[in-house]
Amino acid sequence: MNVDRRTFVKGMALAGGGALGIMLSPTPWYLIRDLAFWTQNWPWVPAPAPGEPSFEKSICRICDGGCGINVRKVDMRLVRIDGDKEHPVNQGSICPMGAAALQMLYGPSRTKVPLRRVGPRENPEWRPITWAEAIREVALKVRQLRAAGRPHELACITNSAHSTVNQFFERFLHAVGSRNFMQMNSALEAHSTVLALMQGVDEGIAYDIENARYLLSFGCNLLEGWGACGRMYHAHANRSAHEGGNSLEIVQIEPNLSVTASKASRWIPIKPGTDAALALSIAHVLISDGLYDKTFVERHTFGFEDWKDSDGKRRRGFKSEVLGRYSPRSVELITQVPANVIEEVAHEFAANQPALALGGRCDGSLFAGIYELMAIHSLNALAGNLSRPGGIFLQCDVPLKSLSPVKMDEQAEQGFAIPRSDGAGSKEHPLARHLPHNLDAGKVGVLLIHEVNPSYALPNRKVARAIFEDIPYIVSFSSFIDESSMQADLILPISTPLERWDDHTGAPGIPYPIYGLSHPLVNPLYESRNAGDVLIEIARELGGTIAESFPWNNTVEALRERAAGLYESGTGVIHTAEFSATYMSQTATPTEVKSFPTFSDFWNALVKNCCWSDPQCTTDQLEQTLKTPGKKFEFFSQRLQKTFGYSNDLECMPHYHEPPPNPQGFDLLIMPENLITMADNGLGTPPLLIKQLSNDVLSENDLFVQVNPITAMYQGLKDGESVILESPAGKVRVRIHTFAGVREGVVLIPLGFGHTAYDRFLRNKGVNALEIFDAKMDTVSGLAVWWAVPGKIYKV
Amino acid sequence: MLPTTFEFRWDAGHMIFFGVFYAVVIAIFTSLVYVAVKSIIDVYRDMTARNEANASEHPEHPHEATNEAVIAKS
Amino acid sequence: MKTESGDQRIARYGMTIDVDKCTGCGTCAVVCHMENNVPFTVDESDKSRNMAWMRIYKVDNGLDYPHVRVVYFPRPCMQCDHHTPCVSVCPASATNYDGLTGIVDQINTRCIGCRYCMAACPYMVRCFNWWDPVWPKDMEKHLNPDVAPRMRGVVEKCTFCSHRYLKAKDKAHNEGRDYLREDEYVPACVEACPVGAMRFGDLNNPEHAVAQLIQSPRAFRLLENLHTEPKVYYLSSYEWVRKLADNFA
Amino acid sequence: MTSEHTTPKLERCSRQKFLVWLSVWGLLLAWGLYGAFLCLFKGLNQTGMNNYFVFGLWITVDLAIIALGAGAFFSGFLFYILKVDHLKDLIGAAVVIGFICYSGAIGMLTIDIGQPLRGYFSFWHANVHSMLTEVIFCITCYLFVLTIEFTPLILENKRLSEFPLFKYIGENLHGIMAVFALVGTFLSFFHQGSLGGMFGVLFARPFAYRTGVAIWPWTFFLFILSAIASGPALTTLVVWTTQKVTGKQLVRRSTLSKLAKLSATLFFVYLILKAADTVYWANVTAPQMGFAFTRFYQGPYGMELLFLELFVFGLLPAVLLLIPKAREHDFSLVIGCLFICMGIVLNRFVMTVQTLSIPVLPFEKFVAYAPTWQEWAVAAAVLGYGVIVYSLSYRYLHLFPREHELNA
Repeated sequence: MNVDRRTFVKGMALAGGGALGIMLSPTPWYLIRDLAFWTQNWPWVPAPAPGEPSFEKSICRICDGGCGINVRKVDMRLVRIDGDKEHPVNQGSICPMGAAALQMLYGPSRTKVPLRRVGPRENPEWRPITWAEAIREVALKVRQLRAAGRPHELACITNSAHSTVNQFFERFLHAVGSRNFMQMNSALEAHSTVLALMQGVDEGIAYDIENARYLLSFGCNLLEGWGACGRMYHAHANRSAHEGGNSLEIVQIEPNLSVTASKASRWIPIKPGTDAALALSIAHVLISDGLYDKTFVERHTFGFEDWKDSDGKRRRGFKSEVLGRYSPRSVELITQVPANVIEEVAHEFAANQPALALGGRCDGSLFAGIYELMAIHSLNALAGNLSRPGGIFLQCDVPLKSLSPVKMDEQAEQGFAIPRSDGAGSKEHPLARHLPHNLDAGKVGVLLIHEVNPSYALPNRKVARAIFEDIPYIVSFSSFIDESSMQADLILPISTPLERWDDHTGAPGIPYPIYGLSHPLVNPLYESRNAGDVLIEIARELGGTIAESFPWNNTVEALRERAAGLYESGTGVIHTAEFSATYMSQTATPTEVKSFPTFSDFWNALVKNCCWSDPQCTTDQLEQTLKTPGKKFEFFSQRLQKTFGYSNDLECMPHYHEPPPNPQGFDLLIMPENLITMADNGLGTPPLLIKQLSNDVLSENDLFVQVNPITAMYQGLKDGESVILESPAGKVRVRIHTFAGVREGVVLIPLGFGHTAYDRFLRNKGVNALEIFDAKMDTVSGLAVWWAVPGKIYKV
Repeated sequence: MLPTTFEFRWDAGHMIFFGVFYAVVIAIFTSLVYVAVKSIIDVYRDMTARNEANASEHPEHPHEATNEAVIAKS
Repeated sequence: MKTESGDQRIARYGMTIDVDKCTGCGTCAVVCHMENNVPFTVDESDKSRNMAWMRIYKVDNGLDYPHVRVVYFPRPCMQCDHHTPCVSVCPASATNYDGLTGIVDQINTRCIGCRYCMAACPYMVRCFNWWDPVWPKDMEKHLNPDVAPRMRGVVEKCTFCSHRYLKAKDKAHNEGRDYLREDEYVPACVEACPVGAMRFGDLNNPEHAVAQLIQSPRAFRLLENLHTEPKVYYLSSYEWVRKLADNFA
Repeated sequence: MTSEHTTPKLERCSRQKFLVWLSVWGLLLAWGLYGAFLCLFKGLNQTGMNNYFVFGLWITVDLAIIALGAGAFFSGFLFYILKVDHLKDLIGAAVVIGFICYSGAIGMLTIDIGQPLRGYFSFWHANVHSMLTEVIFCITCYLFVLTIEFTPLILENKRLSEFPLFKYIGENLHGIMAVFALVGTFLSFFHQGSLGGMFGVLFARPFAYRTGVAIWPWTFFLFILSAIASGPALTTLVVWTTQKVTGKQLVRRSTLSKLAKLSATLFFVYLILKAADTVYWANVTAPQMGFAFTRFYQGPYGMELLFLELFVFGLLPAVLLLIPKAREHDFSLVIGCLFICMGIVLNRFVMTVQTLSIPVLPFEKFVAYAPTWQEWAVAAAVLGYGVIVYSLSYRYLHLFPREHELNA
């Protein structure tokens, strides 16, 4: 090597200097620092924009509960929903579904523009059209029906809410000339039938749970969506809260250990479907031990003692019937509830007045038959708990101004004379008002579906299929791409409740009148519109008396017009709230309606605070709640006898009758399970709720049904195994999860899964349990009966 | 690593840990600097010697210190 | 916070959860995840990888029908006191114990994703971002601006909604107060619990409900034998529930 | 200082043959690099790890190879400080193996953390109370030291030593190698210990937690001891394998035997302490935390692992290699060393993965872990990388000073 000194020194200086220079320069340090900064601000991680925070009130419309909510806004973004502490229904409590409602509002399954279907229903393609086109198209279809002389073939299925928009739909059908306005059956509808039969009233039932001390719940999932969820939660929160005040005991009579059963003071496991026998046996103990309200029964009831009819014939009364047939010992054999337990419960029920007996399984909509609910309700009468604090009330009317009468032309009159296509009010179902699950699809030409999903949620699957196979033209008014929209011919994007004007009367089961009014908290996303506004436009397009029946420019005008009734009644209060811009802080004072100087002031306060209520107005007089011809509570329903002409006395009185035996080979009983985290009425479930599901409810896309470990053992099945669950109506593929809280022989299948529409977070997860429930129609009320179905289970 | 860093709190743990750490780092670096300096000096010395040898007109004669390299080559 | 005299009020924020009241409805978890921008994926049934600051465990007493009973344990971060398993192990000081509030916070932008803290935590409260968080396009609108969404590769966990503490503190400061009222700083879950099963407050302040509740014989904590000193207390009247919390030891 | 050794020409296989050999391992490396790329680009969802198994295959391999790489520091310590002369035969190989193990481990750690670009935060925002901080500081420094120890080996290469500067640097480094050996020993001692401490300090994980002295749990010391016991075992194995592959005698047979004896003796001592630790932990530590010892083994990783660790891969090889005759037989020597190495791998697996599989919270269940191909690929890449570096070192450097003499 020949390196001279100069070269060497140069080389060294260069290399050393260079290295040192780079190390001393900030370059490498800046580089690693900036790389780290970059990872902290990755452009693909969203950065929520800051903004001015504010709070606004609204009404939750996820279900019909009508809970009040506070919505936190950041500029025009809605970021959070809390319960409204001042709202009379929920007093701050809110269910997870309500808390996650923003995920539906902003979710990917929203309908965005009016869509017209091209191609067959099985394999639809959707073409965006303008609102003008859509409205013209609907008007054209209606016009064609009318031109063909078949205006009665226009039908509508809408949700069960008491709202002005629903009145608009009814009105629209009326003006066109059709009676076929159908609301999905609400959870407490069967109870109204019971009231009609035993108390002769048409109003909904109301329970004064806040003042009761003892709830005898026959399978009501009080904490899983029964009634207004927020209200039940609030009641649960206060069960033992008040020192010296009312503490509320809940006795849960249910075959399986539900959430309510596990939170109840006492869980009484019962053989499925025998609730009526147990209720009557409790009545037996109350009567035989003299624990019932003798004054009330003597003065205000009919058919308790044996009685003579107008022909002078001797008839057996409720007392003889119950004492004769429902002794705890004999009922023990039916219900498998020990006789001493029956006696204990009856004594507790009598001792802890005011006590309520509640019926209606799951969310209240499931029952074995009207007689079962009558048997349960007769306990309330024996306790004399009608129109008493802590007892049974009626839902009060909200003093809204009624809309002007519908104008009908000749065609409309002709159409309106033709009976309904769902059989409600007919000779077969004289007590029913809406029977969408009994719709004769062949008699419908144009169907409007509004905010419901019958394709998914109608308990009668044959009818559900027929509707979408046989009806030539279906319009879906929907905020979401649900199963029914996917099979419709025209999808009209409807604003969600947080983007629109809407109202809601009568929270379920609440004894005093409540009116909820909601206003848009944000401008409608996308091109969605208020269904009421769309109907007004369609009516205008149709012209004539139909347009005259809708004299308003938009829905708000009608709402305002109706609210004038509240102001004029001069009763009730509005909780006027002032928000401060931090969490929690909110002060509200009830302002009496009387104190508003003008209607305009009242209206502004109502819009801002969303709720009018009148806690003073309850049906606390017996004459308000007992409207049978004799002004008495009827253990023997004369209306039932009159309507159906029953010859057998038993058919007019609460009684238990043994269900028919299971078909050959079906040795299990499949029962539906309500999960508070899943919307089971066909609405979508937001992703954050699906996150809450345990992985023994849903694993990847497999739904789990629950069985007792002993059942699994007898069937030769292991926990987690894939099985076929079959009923006479169909079969589904599920996996099993063994849980000791399920009664032997019972398979518990959760509702709300198996969607084929909506977004990727919900679609194709599990199976729709309704596919295997073979809904029967209750002979008396016409309502769907599907509390259980015989089944079998075997390995795949 | 440096006391100037955000949220830095001195406690005994830091003193011990960083004391030992810096001791190690200093030990390593002083050794390296020593090696580097010594090597440069060695080379420099070689070159000086060779230049002197060149100056004394014995250009082909390899210097003692580079013996090994020559052996390795062979 | 400093008072005018210069001494510091040391709070130990804690929570009580009444297991007997909890119905496992999940509202706490939903609002927690809304409040803290916790992401979700298409398959949320993979509990080994999903993100949940608040997880609700359903537990039964192991007996047969009809003696079986169920309780629900909502599980936020236990906010272990003093001897905090996760804080001492983090090599990058990305999780810290705040001396003034007792809150164990997580600095997500400092986390290097080594997951040692997750190994240290016996309560499984920590989640690693295995994926980049993704919200469907419009769903980004409901994100809370008070909490920055995290990036993939970092660990996150419940912070007792410490951003709410900072807000409340600022507000109190503006009003010239050196203390917070009991209802001023409450995490989202406690605020939302529809059945009133959860309470929150300063365990050092005898006037706060939680400070009284933890004295109750119904009060217990999870895994007390480990001496992690959680500041989340549970309440139950059932002995099996209390024993279960310590693995029946 | 004058160099005592001369550098005779190395006899190596043909370039073609060598390239084929390299490309086989290169493929493995490439596969691993692809896996690593996926993990860095798409995130750690590519692995089989989850919120239960926050550590998986990689940490097991990391811990194991760091322990097995301890041959470098321990041989260095014995050779440079305690002047155990016969280790000169293979000190070079030990350093290369150590370098491979440590650089491989650090490479894997970089992929293992979720935010590699922020990795330096553990220096910048160091939490000195964390055992992991100690590990990171020490292994980074020690890798630096190993690089320094490796440098003179490289600079001895005849082409490189043509440059006088390189030659002198090599010589001078060699001259003060004792300093680096000492620093390396100190660093190694602490990070081997801290790796054990990492799990021993998890006081909320009853399976891993151990009591100890001051801030150091017993596992701190057990890890050091097991590392210095297994390091020589790996060195023995690698040298033996090199001899088999190249068909050459590279070190004296007695050196291998001595090394194996050293390994076995240390391993035996380790086992005694480990047994004592296990007994104390099972009867005192764990019960105090509310956990019956047997409960830990009711999951997918059962009591058989403990049996394997203590006996099959513990006592068996230790006793075997303590028998002089057995050490003389290649078969028993290799089996003994291999079992010791496997015992260490198993121990590191148990301390990491099994710890995480055991539910502590009463609501959780035992979980099992399965790595994805990406994890296997990255782990295999370390092997590929190691073989390549080692082969290159063997081909071009004087790893075995006695090679010429023994093959003359």
